[in-house]
Amino acid sequence: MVGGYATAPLQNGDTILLPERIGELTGLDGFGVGGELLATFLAAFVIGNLMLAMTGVAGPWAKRKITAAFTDRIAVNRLGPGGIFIILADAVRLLSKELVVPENADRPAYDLAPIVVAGSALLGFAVIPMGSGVHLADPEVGLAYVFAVSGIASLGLVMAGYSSANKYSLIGGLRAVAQNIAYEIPLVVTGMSVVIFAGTLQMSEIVAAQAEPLVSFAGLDIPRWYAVVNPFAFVLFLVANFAEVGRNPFDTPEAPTEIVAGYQTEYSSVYFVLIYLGEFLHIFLGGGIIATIFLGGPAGPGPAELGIVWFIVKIWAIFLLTQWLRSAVPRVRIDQLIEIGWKGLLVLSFANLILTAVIVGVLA
Amino acid sequence: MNDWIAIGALALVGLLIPLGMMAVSYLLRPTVPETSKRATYESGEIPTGGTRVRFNIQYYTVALLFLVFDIETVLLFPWAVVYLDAVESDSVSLLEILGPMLLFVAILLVGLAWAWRNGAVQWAQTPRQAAADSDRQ
Amino acid sequence: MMIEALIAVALIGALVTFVAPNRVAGKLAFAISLVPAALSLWMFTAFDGSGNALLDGSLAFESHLEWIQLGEYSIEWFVGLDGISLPLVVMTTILCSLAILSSWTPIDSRESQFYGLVLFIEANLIGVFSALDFFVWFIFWEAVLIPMYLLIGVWGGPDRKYAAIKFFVYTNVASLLMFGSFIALVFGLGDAVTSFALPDVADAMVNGGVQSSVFGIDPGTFTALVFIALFLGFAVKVPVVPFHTWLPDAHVQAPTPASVLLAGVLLKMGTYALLRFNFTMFPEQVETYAVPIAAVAVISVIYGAMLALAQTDLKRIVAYSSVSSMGYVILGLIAYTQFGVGGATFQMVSHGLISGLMFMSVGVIYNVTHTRSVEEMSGLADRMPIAVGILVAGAFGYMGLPLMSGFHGEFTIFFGAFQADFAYAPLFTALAMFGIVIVAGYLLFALQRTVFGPYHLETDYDVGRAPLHDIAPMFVLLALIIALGVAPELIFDMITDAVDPILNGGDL
Amino acid sequence: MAVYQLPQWAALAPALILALTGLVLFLVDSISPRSTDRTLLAGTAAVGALASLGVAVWFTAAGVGTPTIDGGEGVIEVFDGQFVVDQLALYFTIVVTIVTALIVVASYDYLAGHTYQAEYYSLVVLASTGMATVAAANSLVTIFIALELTSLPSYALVAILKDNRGSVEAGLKYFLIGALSSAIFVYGISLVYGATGVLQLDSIAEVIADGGADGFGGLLGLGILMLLGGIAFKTASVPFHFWAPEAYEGAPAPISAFLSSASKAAGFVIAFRVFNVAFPLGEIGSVIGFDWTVAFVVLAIVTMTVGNFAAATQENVKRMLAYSSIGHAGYALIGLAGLSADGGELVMGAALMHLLVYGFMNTGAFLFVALAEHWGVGRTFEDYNGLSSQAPVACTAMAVFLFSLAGIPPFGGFFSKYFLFTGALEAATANAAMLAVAAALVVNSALSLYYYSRLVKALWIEDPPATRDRLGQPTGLYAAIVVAAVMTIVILPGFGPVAEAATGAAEALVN
Amino acid sequence: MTVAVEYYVLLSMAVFCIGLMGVLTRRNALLFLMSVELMLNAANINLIAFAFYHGNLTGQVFALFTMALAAAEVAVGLGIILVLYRNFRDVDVTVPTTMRW
Repeated sequence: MVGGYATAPLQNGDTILLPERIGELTGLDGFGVGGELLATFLAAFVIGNLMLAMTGVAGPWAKRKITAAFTDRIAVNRLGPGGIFIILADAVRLLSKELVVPENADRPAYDLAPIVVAGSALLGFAVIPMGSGVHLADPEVGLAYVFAVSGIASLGLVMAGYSSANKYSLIGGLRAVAQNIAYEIPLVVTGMSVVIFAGTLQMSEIVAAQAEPLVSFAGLDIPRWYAVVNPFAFVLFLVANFAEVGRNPFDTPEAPTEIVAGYQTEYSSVYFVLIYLGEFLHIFLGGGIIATIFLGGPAGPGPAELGIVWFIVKIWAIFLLTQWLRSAVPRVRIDQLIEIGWKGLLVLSFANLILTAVIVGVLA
Repeated sequence: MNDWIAIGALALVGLLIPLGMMAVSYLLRPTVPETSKRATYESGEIPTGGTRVRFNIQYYTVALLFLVFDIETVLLFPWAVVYLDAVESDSVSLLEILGPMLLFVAILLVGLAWAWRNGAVQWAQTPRQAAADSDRQ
Repeated sequence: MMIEALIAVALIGALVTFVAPNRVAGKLAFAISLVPAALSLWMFTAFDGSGNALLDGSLAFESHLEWIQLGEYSIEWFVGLDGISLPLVVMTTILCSLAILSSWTPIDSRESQFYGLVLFIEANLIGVFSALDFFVWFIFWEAVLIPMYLLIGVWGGPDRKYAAIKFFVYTNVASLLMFGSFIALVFGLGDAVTSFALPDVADAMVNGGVQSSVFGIDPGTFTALVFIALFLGFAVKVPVVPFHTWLPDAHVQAPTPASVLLAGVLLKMGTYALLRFNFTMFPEQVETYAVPIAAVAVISVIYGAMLALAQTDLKRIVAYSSVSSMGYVILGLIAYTQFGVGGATFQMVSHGLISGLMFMSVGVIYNVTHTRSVEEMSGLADRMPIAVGILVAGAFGYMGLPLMSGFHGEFTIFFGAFQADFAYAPLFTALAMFGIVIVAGYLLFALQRTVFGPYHLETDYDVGRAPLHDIAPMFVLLALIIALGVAPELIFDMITDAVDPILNGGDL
Repeated sequence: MAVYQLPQWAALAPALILALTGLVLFLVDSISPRSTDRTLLAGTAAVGALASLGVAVWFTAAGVGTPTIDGGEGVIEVFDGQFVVDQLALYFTIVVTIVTALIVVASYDYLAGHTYQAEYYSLVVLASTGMATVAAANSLVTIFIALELTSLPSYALVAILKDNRGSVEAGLKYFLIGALSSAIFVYGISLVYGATGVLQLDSIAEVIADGGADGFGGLLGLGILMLLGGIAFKTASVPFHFWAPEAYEGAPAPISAFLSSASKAAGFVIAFRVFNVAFPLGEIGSVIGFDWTVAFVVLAIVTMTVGNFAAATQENVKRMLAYSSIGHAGYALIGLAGLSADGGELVMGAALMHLLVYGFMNTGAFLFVALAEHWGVGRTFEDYNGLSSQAPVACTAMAVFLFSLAGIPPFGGFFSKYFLFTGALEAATANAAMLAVAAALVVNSALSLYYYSRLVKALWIEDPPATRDRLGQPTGLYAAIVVAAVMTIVILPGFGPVAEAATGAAEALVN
Repeated sequence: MTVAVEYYVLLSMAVFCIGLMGVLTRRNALLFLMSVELMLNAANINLIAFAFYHGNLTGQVFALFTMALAAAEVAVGLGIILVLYRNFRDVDVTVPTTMRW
């Protein structure tokens, strides 16, 4: 085992991660490997449920409220304060629906698809530092990892689309893939321009790199968030991200009024819930990535313990943005979408990369 | 504790939650067997034709294009990571660290330009283009 | 540089003719072919060599050129002439010109390619007779085959495909055998030779020979094997019974000029190679295997003559008769006396001229009668007196009448064979002499049937006088034959001068 | 000589020029996608190929690669020895570029009316870039990448006649076998890397010499065998030869020529370099327990026998040539089979010479088939009957190629084959099995003469069919064929320098 | 807690053999392609494991190149399979036997 290299991927950043934290709290770390494993699992469980809770809030309730607000209506308001308990009602309603499987759907692909969609989205959160020590793992290749796992979702989508044995589903699934691959590259290349600044792929490092102020005048200092440093990249990434998660104006894969509901046409009951959940998880994951690499992660005024709050604020802001666009911007056609991706964003992202590299090189 | 074990744990959770929900709904939901509702959904009409429709060839071309362009990012990542250190260290000149990437991207862009001009990323074609292309097929 | 000039002229001429339009090809080729002929005649007068080329004699028109230096062996461009090769070169050039001339009438399709190939053959033949490095020699040797293959195959008679393939396969297999064995020999000689120059090899063989065992075969056996392999390789070319079967087919099917070259020169390649390789480099083996070789020679003489006797096709008759004449040559070589070998060499030249003449006249007759069968014609004499006259003269030359070159050749061979000191030499000679009787028999028989008596022709074409460009070459040949018959010393002196070193084992 | 002033990487100029040409062609096509301006495209490609050929020749003349003792410039190492520009590299670059130039010129007519002109030419040029790079690659990494750069365009080129079932089928088979063999190749590389921990050829040799790989004999041996598999594919030799007949027959004839000459040469340069530099015979035997020459002896005999016997039974000319090219791969393998711990540069040099001569004669032969396809006379021996009466020049050239392939004087093939023969005999003193190889060489040559002369017979001696309309004289094809024929003949008198260069390269490699 | 290199080799060998079996038994061109990809990735496993073992980066870098080349190979291969389907209406590698065209 020669040199720093071989051991390098095993050592963590200086940040204390959630597993150890929980280990200390519960005293599980006294029980050797088994204890550690249990602690790790607990941590994962915590994060998983945190995300689940957020999507639960977002999906049935916040979404409706926001859309209603944009169209000047009052959405759900019967159950509980502001109708918050609609969440429970919806959960029960959806879970207790009959599961209708189309006659010539080919299983098990049809059954696996929802699990893949939901699970893959959840995986991404493993490496995202949410502040206040809510940070499951911090591998050196964090960013690449995030991009990788978020790519898995499109596999789930095409599985869903193909296995439902339905024209709309098929077209939807294909559209989803075409769209994902078209915008994957701009996304990654733009992310790369951030890596050029940070000089690392490790999430905690990237966040740390954004900590110190960029400029400070008149007492208040503008943090060195990469959204500020390189707004061009920020915008690019934002757009590409919307396309990735398939939100307006890029929601062609589902495109109600075009192809009934795209790949999820034939899904009902719990399967539908899972896919739905997966989509929202993806929105949040995208938000998480943006927040981490462009908005300084959990950074914000006040003590560091508030990190998680700031982080959640940030990702909710981005969620708000998606809903805003959903009600404000019309959908692009599939051909426009593809051509925007290949002829527009791809070129722009490369331009951004080269520009960043040159500027960084010249400044340094 | 190894990061990847933690990630594995999360994957486990990510698997358990859906399964759990499935289990729950399995307990809750009714089953009313009725063939008509299992028919392929085509807005309530009688399903016509096969469901494996032939779709635009462009889906393939775009996919092939993606294969190539996505892999090139793999080759760019290491460069991006070391770039800052390399620039700050005086051992290598800027050209040495920047040049190769520029060349690499330039070649890629030549490829993209070619694909672009030859309609690989062009989704819909006007009849005139189609006519012009027909001799190329 | 003279030899290079000869070859170059012929090669370039070949290229030019090949691309020339068909109308002019024949005349162009003839005009070109006159150049080497004239050159070689000049060389004949300017010849200043002495001794045998392989056994450190002084060469005429020698030229050396480093070619390839690879491993421990060097291959070089090495050509030169001595008393044996010069007459053959002269004969080649003259015969080629005459052959071209004589083919104006019969060749009526794709002329440019035909004459191009003929000139190409001429170039390679000159190379064969003048090359003194094994590789140069072998390349020319092989290069003769391809155009001849095409000549027979493209312009030949009805059965040409079979004949061409047979010729090609026989000769190529033979060359492969010969090539392999010679290379093996050079390797066997080890450090004694550092190049493939024939003089070096001959020198190493004559004094010393193979010392160490090669590939686990002891030197004696190895040398013997190589000797036999080489002999077989050349015997096919000569040809010697029983390897002669390709010859009649090739001759009968080949167009007249091709058979002229075939009989006149290509067969001499075989005997020439025998003389250069077997009979110069392997004195001991020659002694050892004298009897069987002599037997083979006599068998070819008698058997060839017998076969000729049985034929009715004029061309076949001449073809088989040349088998038996080659038998004389072998006999003279194996006699291994001055007169024997010298006579054999002389016979090569004279037979080249005579058989050329015979084939030409047969060709002329065929041109007008469109048949070669003895049965189908008679009494041609009064229709085409000149051609027939020359035919008769050539036939007499064949029979070895005095004042014709054939006489001197055969006489010296027999004379030498009688002196030969291997067992039963006189007996063999006597048998061979008996061959002459048969030759006379079939030739006279054929002539009597065809030329004399009342005129009659199965295939009734109107037979008129042959055109001048058919007759002229035959006159030239006849003149040469008679000249050599009257004054053999023209070439015989230089031949003997070149032959002696062989017999005295290299030292003069 | 101006070579001094240039930067190190400029030593790769031949390959770089080719790459640049390929990109330029792409740009041309991007600027006007619909254009089928054959003159411009073919011209560009030809100029590129010739330019890189010129540079390669110039480097050789300037003494790049020749040891400094002999007044040369010594071997130039590029990118920390990932590439070396030595005599071998330049020699094979020359071979490849010559073939490329011939192909491009010939394609000018063959592709008339074809839609994908620019793509075709740029793919050809890129493939030859890969070959030129292979020639200089000195590390398993660069070798593999260059190899793929050679293969991928070739796959596409074989299948470029999109609506021709034969072409597509050929492309599929070529691709499938190719992908398989490259997978095996890279797995072999990974095993060698596992055993030695390095991928640069000379460092591998050092590690082995220092006994660094002693523990991993089995791993290394297996790796070497797998490398052999990949090479066998590229050189179309047993056991990965069965793609060759299909691919060559189905592919457009110029591409068949390209694959069977240049691509094969590229495969051989890998074999020569890898096995000589990375696994020198002396040490390797003790580590992996066997000498790889054994494998090559077997491969050589089997390959040449299989190729020739199969060729003898063919009715389809292109297929016959394909099998015969397998046979020639067997001949060239002798160059490796004849190696021994102490030298053997003669036999290897002979193999190099054979590959050069082969580059001319085989390319020419396939180009004649291309001409026949251009005429549309058909593809079997019978269809070729009596072509000579209508196209004497081309048929003469074809006869030259065939006899040269058979190894008959007075053509270049004779010398290269002869030197292979003598080289084998010399090697026989060290390794008796080489006697069998030499014997196989002779037997196969004799056999090959049979089927080659069959074609000559068809061309020259058989009578043409009653109805065959006039045959055109496409300029490009004729030019390429005539040039190839002339070179095939001229190489014979000019064999001295060729032999010199080849043996020089071999010596630099072996010792 | 690190895994001994032998296990990686065993794993890669297993993957390689699975791929090989697929290549030998599958008749569908796409599955053939996947099997070949398996074999390539087996090599990648080896390279990375050995890079870990020898403690130098060569293997990892080479693994990157291998991936890139594998992708390029797939791109070309899919293209060929597309035209194959256009011509033969099938992607079964045993269907095209028209070599006597």
